[in-house]
Amino acid sequence: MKFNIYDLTSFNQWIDKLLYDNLPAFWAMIIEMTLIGVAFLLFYAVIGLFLVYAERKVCAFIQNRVGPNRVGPYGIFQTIADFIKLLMKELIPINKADKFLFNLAPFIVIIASFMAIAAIPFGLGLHAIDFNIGVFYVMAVSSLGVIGILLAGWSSNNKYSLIGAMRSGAQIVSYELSVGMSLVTIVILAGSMQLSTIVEAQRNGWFIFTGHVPAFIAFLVFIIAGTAETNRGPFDLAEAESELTAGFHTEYSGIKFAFFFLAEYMNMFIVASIAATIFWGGWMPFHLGPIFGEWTLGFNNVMDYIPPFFWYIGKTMVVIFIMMWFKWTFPRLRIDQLLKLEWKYLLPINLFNIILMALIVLMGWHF
Amino acid sequence: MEDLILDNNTIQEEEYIINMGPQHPSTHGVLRFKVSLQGETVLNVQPHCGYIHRGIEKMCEKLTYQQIIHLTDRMDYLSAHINNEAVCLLVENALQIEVPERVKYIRTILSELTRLASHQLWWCAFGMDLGALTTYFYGLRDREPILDIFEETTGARLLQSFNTPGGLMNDIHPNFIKRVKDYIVYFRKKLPEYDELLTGNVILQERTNDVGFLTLEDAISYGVTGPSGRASGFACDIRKHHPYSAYDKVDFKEILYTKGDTFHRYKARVEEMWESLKIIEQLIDNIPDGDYTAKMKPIIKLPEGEYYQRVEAARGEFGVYILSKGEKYPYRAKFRSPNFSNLSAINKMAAGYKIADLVAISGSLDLVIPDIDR
Amino acid sequence: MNAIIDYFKELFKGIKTLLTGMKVTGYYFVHPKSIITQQYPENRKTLKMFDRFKGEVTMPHDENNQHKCTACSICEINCPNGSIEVISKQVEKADGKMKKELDVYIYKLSMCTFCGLCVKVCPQDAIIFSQGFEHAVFNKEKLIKTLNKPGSSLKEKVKVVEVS
Amino acid sequence: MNNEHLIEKIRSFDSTINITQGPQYLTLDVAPESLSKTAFMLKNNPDLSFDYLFCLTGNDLPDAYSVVYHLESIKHRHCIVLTAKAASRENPVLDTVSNIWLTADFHEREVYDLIGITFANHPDMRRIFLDEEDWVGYPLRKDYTDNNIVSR
Repeated sequence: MKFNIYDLTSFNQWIDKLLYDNLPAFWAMIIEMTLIGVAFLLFYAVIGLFLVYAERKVCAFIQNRVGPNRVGPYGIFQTIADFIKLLMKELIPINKADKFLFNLAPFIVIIASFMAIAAIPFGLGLHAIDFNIGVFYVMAVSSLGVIGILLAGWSSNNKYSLIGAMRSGAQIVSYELSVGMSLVTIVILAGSMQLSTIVEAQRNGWFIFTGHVPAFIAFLVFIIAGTAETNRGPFDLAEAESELTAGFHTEYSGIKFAFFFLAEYMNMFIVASIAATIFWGGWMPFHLGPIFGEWTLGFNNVMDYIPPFFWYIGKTMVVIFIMMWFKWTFPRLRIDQLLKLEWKYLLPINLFNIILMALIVLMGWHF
Repeated sequence: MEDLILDNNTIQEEEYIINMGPQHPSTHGVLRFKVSLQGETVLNVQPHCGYIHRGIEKMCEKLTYQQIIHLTDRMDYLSAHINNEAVCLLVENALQIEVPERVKYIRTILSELTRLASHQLWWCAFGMDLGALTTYFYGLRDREPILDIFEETTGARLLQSFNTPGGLMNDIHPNFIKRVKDYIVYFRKKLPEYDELLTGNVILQERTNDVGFLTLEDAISYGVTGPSGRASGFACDIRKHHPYSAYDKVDFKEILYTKGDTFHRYKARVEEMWESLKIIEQLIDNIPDGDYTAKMKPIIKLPEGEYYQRVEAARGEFGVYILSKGEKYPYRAKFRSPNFSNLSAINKMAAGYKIADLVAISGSLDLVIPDIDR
Repeated sequence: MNAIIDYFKELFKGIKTLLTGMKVTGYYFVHPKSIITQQYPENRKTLKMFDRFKGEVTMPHDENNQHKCTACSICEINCPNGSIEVISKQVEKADGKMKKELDVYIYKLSMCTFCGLCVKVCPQDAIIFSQGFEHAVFNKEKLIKTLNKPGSSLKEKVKVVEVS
Repeated sequence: MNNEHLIEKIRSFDSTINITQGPQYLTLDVAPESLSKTAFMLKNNPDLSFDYLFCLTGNDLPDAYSVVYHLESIKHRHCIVLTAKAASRENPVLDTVSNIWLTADFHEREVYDLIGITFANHPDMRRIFLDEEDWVGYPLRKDYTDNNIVSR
């Protein structure tokens, strides 16, 4: 393998070796886990705060407004102020709620998103767990959040919440199919479910280019279904503030509400990360394949000077921006139309697309 | 509030009753719908109004005719100028005062600007009801110049009280004509954007087409007027059929559809914006010179009798009924507010559709709650 | 076959309408110049209300601390909300005649609906609307204002209108 | 159809009806017992077809409580005013017209709420604005008093 200046693998191995050499294996493992956990927590918080800010700014510009501009320069500390406010807010106890499940629900939602983020490769050597079933794991874990939403809706003992939770359940069960299928399309092309292998396979061109037509269709389907899975507009039926006031989190306040809020943004980040990783090569810089000729070598080298982490973040942000763009443009769908979109359009197209991709891989028609 | 306590005997086993409102984002104010649901399907909607009943009709019995006008502002605050006009026209007709032509023209232009501003705000709010949050800001952005025009001429942005019996409070501002002309040019460019963003959108089409039907017979019988009624084919435009002010001098189309679903109520309003622009364009260059008010006595006493005046407010027919005993206060004043009648048809429209459709239907009726409660 | 063609036609038509909508929002996203927000507290110095804006009722005083109000209380009669209260006093003039003069002119801003009738009917043009719009106060009592300044007097050569 | 024809037509159905020409509209005074019948006739007669009830007002007149119905025909574009006085002042009752014009449902509830005229056979005779349980009296009656009423 070619030497890469931004490869953090050796750094990680050095820390690993240092710990295991000097400490008993058990404690070394504990410290390692703690370190990774703290790093993820920090990353989680920073990304969460940033995404809230970004969403507010993006929607403000779309809507001819300035957006947050009071707290700090350009309002960059606005979300921190909001977060402090949410921390200090009273947690309103609901008399007739199922107390245990009511308190448990936000944690389930946030843990689900936390677990999913662990398997995502952020850069060369920045990869907490590299499963051989990485894609499968991320899909499975990220859909666990719906349990939290259902619990929240049910245990709030509020009619709006229950309707919202039920909608969310129907929605996620249906759209999980499309998310899975569209990823399977790429798994066929990549021949592996391991995320690191998938990224590595895109060294000579991202899958969205090498897989051309079926990969592009799969990408579109994934973006639509992924937006639906994160309960974001135009698929925000579970919250649907003009119909159900706030849907499943009507009764939540303070930090518990913040958990739902943060989890929603993190789910968006996870979906965008998967889209960037699977279709756009994750941290892999933009490379041109050898079919374009010898000169691409120089171009690829130039691209390599941009650190992989920035590639990854940049791609993810582009996907996130597209999702925000959706939300701030479209009206909300109705529940039957939501299901119609899935079962009448996305799923048949997806199934056809898998066959097409299989055919292309079989015949070697991809780049 | 006995209806908050649910009586188990009267409720069907499968029914699920939720209260939409009085504090709910889609009721646009303090209105409460008691909705019986079966799953997501609406079985029955019962509107409960009166949360902001202020007794305006009772207050009017102790106010002079000049003073009544500022209360009519506070009913349908989005068509404040038109409501003012109704009272003024009633007093003028009762006293048989001929107001100057200039006043008629200015009143008509201001009425149409009010209608435009009202329909713009409706467009924003309708988009919000359906979850397209961006429409709100585009609509308000385009409404702002109209409010500026109002502010410059009348001194207030929303509750203008610019009409007085016999004329206007003040002459139009010297900038008025130029500003209105500029605005028409500006808005003619922006209005197609509304269609691009929302009207053509496949999601909106799916959400509103074939939803919330109101037949012509029902529209007439329920007295659903304004764009909501005209979407069902109810030719109820007072401007056309009982012209007042300068409406007999302008050429405009009464937007009529026959289908009567939510989308056509939407479409009727958007098309009415174009018609309003047309009316203003015809009048703005031809405002005759003259006085801004007719000679009026300081104390107005209507001759004994019953008077009724109908005008076309932004949401439908607005009527003022005054029973005078020859004093300076009316003996009885009644306001026929368009929203009150429009609201009564909501059960007919929403029953059998989804709860999300109820939001779309009540949005398409463009309810203004103070107008219902009065 | 037609069904399949219709299926795709519907699909692409739908996608096209969605893209049309996204074009509009995208246009505004990349044109920050179209932002119309007014930065309110910062633009206080340049923010000018229209001349006719009905901010609050004020009584203009000239440089000699003189106003034009003759305490005829026509405004008080015309106010629909009772937000004006004119208290007059009898003053003995130099020539020995008793004359009605304004003592206190109370204006309750909290009750005012800005209908403009008081300003319109005033025969002396003694009260006008000022353009101030920042009415927020911490105490409701502060909204009850006395419009004539302390020690002010009636401007001379103003014909007094007597109202019985 | 002009007013003479209207009068003729209405007279041909009920010669006892009292028709006066008001400042704007023809006014029909109907006895409370024949209100329902007359209203039905006005709506369903093809020559009259008063299908649009655009205003329904309750009045507290010095001698009686009355209800004023403003009617328009969409087909013929003529208007008419129907008035009916409740017989008793203590317990004013009139027949409902909500089965003839559906909009009367809400308007009659409003009249019941504010003036206190009960409409017989109305499907849902409850107060519409004020609180059903603890509001005493009918505010638009001239003799209504309330501690909250302030006079200027």
